[in-house]
Amino acid sequence: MMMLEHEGKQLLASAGVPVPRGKVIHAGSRWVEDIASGVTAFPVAVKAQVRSGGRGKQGGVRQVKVADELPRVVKALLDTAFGGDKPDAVLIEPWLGIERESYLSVAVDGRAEGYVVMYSPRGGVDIEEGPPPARYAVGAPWNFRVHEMRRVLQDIEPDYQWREKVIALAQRLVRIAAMHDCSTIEINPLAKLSDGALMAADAKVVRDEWAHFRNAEIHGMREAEKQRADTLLRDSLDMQHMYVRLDGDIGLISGGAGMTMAAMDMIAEHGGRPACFLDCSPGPTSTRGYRPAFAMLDGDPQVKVILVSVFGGGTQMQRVANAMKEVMAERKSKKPVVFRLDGTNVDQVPGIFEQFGAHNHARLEEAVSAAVRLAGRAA
Amino acid sequence: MMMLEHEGKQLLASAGVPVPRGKVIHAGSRWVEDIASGVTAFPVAVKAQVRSGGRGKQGGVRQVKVADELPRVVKALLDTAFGGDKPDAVLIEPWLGIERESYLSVAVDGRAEGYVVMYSPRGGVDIEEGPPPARYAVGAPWNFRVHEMRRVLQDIEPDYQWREKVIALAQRLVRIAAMHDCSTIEINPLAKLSDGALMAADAKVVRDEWAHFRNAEIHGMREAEKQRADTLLRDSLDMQHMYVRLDGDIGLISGGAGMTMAAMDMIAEHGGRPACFLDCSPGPTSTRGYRPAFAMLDGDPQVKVILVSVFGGGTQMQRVANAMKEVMAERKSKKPVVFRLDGTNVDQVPGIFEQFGAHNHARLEEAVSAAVRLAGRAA
Amino acid sequence: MSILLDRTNRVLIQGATGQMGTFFVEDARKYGTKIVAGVSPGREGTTVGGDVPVFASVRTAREETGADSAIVFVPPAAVLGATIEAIEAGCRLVVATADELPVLDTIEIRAAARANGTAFVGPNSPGIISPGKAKLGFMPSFCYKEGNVGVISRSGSLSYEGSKRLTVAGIGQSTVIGIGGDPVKGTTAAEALELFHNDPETSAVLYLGEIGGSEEVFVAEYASRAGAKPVAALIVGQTAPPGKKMGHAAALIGSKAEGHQAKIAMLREAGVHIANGVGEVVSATRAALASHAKATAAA
Amino acid sequence: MSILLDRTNRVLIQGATGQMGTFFVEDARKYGTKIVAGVSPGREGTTVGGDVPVFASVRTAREETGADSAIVFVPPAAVLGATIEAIEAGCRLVVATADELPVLDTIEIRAAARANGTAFVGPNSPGIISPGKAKLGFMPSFCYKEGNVGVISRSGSLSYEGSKRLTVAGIGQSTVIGIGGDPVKGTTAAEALELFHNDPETSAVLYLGEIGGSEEVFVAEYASRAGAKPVAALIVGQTAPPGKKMGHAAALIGSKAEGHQAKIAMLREAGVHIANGVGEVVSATRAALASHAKATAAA
Repeated sequence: MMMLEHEGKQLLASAGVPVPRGKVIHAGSRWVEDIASGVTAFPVAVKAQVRSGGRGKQGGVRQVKVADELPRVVKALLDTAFGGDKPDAVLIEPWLGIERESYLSVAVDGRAEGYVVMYSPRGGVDIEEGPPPARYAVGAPWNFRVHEMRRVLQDIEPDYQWREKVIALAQRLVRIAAMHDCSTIEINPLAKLSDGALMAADAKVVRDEWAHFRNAEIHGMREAEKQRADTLLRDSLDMQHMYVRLDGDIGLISGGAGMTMAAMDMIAEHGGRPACFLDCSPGPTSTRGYRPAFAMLDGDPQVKVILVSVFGGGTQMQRVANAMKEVMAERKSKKPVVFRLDGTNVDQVPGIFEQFGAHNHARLEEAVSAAVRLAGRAA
Repeated sequence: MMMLEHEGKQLLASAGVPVPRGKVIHAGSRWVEDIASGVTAFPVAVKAQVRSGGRGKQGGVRQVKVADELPRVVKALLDTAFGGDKPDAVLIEPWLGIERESYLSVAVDGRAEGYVVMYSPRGGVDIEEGPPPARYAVGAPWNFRVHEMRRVLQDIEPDYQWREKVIALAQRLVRIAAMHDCSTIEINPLAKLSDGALMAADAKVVRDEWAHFRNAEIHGMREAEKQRADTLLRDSLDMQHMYVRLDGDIGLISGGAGMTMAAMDMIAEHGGRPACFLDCSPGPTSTRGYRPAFAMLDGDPQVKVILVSVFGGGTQMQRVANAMKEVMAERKSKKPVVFRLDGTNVDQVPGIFEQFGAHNHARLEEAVSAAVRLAGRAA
Repeated sequence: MSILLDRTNRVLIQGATGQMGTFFVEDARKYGTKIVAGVSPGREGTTVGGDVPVFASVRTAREETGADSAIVFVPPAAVLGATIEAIEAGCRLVVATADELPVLDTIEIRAAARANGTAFVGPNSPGIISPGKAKLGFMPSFCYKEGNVGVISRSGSLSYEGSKRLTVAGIGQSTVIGIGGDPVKGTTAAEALELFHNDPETSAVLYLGEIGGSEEVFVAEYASRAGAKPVAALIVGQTAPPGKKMGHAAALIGSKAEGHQAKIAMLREAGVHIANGVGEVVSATRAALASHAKATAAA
Repeated sequence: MSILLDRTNRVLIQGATGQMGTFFVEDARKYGTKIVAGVSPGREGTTVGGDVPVFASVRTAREETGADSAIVFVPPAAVLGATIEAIEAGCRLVVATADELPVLDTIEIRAAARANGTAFVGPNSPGIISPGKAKLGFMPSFCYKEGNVGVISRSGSLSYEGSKRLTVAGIGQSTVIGIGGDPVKGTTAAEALELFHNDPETSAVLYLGEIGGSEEVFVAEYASRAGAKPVAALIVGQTAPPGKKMGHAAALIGSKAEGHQAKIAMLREAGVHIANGVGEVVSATRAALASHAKATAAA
């Protein structure tokens, strides 16, 4: 779960990382008075607080030189959509006198068996175009070694005073990541100010949602994420479903991330387009679990047909079949539903399906092909 | 540095430890309105927020059963001194239906080479009277083992469901201690509520002040501690001096904790009484460093004579002597000063002392004896 | 033969008395798995599945029953403690199927497993099965058949689907291992490949991967190695949009290299037999087996 | 002989180019300490103290100069990294004098030192001196004289005072080790006692302790042991109030057992020769030496 820039910076500051002293203006707050009272030194940077990347290239960061201009710019940014969403807030910071921009990040990495630190002497919005950053594979957080990272940076960062500051910061960031269950902390740019001091000019912090049981902030972020969703989706998220909206018309209710993607791919192969990635396997395999999934897809005008594709191990198929029977009985929508259940106790499925006149396709290909056909007919 | 109960509980809550939902009323706030608006369910516990122990036995926790009584009790507690100080605040919490009180703490311990967890099946205010708690020596925080602690508790805690909850909490507390640089987290009582749930009914959390560079909260606590001190002491604390007020009349300016205590003990042996423990060694050994120490003791009516006792290694004595010369020249107070400097470059001291007519005692016994004599004469 | 799991493993179950533990005891024993002990602190002295004794600690369970492998069914917050107990008590194989485990906990468990020479499979994985011998996980038994293809999968249900397709086509499996959908894994694809490489019964490997992460780099590295066994691979997520987490924490395209196209190109370059979609799993595996037969004939 | 430090130690200085490093190079060399290298990343290629070469890493310094012992003069936030570098590069002795070190960092350093078999002295300590041979710390050289009393001190300046008193009285020291004023120590009193126990040159030990903590439990345990060398002890803080931190993080009476009276009673019970105040350090040490002479004569 990605934190907004100002939230991430607050977390970093709490652990002693230098960040600019900023002021947050939330969308919908009485911002004009706030601005007038709070900002005295100019120029300032006004930064849209959004969860999607590429803000800088989309004009989401503006320089404001005089107080009079500030309200107009704040209003304009709060009214602009970035990556589909309007900002939750803007962050106003003193415009930094940056002498140099570097890049530093700490992230969870499978190859490193834990954390990896990445550093590039040149940061900024075009970081992806340049040579890949230097990589220090830390592994478990207590394995961070100042001297190992120094060896990694030896040849790529000639300014040794800066290098030492970067290493000390990397050590701090790895500690923060472990303490606060962050899977990524990216500082880009990491600014060298004119006095040589180091400052996190931007911050992208991603938290590990599964640490919600030991971190009240992460718990709160999960709740807030649900609150941001519309009612139908929220009910589905409450069932632990994993949902990603796509732009097709076949509503896919599936179990397991890999099988869901396999089904998506097969839909495309058959000339159809999935309306979503909706993995229901983490939640209850009962009526209670599937009800909100159907409610959401039934209520989505984009969805023309629903494909239920579940291949269960621990999930027992007679339970899923019984849940389907109940949901189908309750359901008002006339959208066609195609089933393909397989896995543990699948032999009990036909008997249950017979009771409500449903057909269980034996193979995924058949089910996908039927769904694509039905979607085409509905168009 | 000890946190107030409500601060400690907030820290614990942020890491997922169950604490009562409390309401804090700071001394000097418009508390009557606050109370009226915030507390609806009775009875409540009203708890004085103080840094000294033994609050419970001193009547610092009161039960209030009806809303009308609340303002009077809050006011009374805020006006009562505990261990010499009035509370900064009171904490109002729902009165818990406690089925059982246990004791759980995590603390830094030299013998354990790190952290130790202590648990007693019976907690509460009389914990020190009972048998010593069971001890699980964890060591480095990443060495906490659920199964090791289970073995420690096996014979002393027969309720296995409660035991498992306690172990999970201990694991959480060790993690919190390491994450947030706490040297002690003590939960007493650790309450078992009537529904079997576990709750931290009280919390004593001590932070490691030397982690101030990587923890903004600790940094803030240090600053707040200085702010609570009077101006003269604050200047001394700003020089990193370590000060403990005592009830005697010999103001002791010393270097090094062990030597300071040795001098205190020797003063007592000679029939005198030290006015303070004041270790100036961590700060600058310059005029700038010693000036506030003299200012404080000169300004303290309790102090009749000042004894300067420094035995320096890295601290070079000619520098200390020169600082003394300057401070003595500036000083307005007529309180007598007795010197005993020894250590690196002590051979240069007599020459410097000659310049302002001071005498450097060769042995601590002589200096102490002179100081005690002068204090007696001043009385 | 097979990897990590065969008829000799003596299995203990942590969290044996819960719903999942109870289901597993019955299902796995039916398959032939030797379940010798349960571990449930506080429930020691009882039994599960009729006659499997329950102990207070892994150490006692090992001492009393000779258990040498563990499967963990406890809530996410308790997985760290339970797996490390099994690892430090000297189990040679520890399987944790749990999802929703903080990645930091996986990092700690993996470090402990490494330090103790334990094979750790999981988390967020269906477990491991050596068809015809034993299973440590929830996979539906009827999907598998003993044979000579090693299967490695980042996804649970996809491994059932893939294995069933092989089985139906008459292609058996030596071992099917679910390495899990999290970014840090108890057993990586590289480690699983190495185990299959050294298993005489395995002739070829089927790798079921997905977009996101860098696990497939290992697969390509292995496949390019001289003397490597032939590898077939399916990478799902061709239609997944970049920057979105597709269920698994690791299934997120964070850079071009983590996308479907780049992975397929890299694997093809390394000589891996590519399945375009789950429908081609059998044909790609057949091709791998054929190339193994050719290599064996030539040798 | 002596413990941990003698004429053979080849010393490198981390943070060699700072003010403390520069002072130390001059002072310690004057005393006979073999300073062979400095380590200051970014300043490699320069020298300190005229001719001591500076390197970018401990590893290089060791390779180039055969350095085997390190003393660390870096700011508190950098101590963890610097000491662990020295430990993992294979130094046999690492001294960190720094105070204001978070206790968690000490815990980590101690764990690393243990894992690597390194002796770690500090933090919040004046260091270690083996009179007449070498010093690794800031103690004023004139206070010491070669001899057969091992001194262990929780406090820096108190160790200067105590040692000087011994020296003036004609009693020399084998080694004087400052174990530091923090609750967790690189070398504990127990470990220092063990080293002195095995040092043939040491006839008796003077322990300079204080109120707070449990270090003195070790001292009593050692003194009660059959065949232990005689121990004299001073515990300062008789007049310290309970519940207040007396400068050192560990000097805080948290329970009765940590008070002056309880410690003295425990030590006396164990047969330790007690000094009542710093003025009796010499007489208590004399008593310990006399009891050693008696024991030796009897043997």
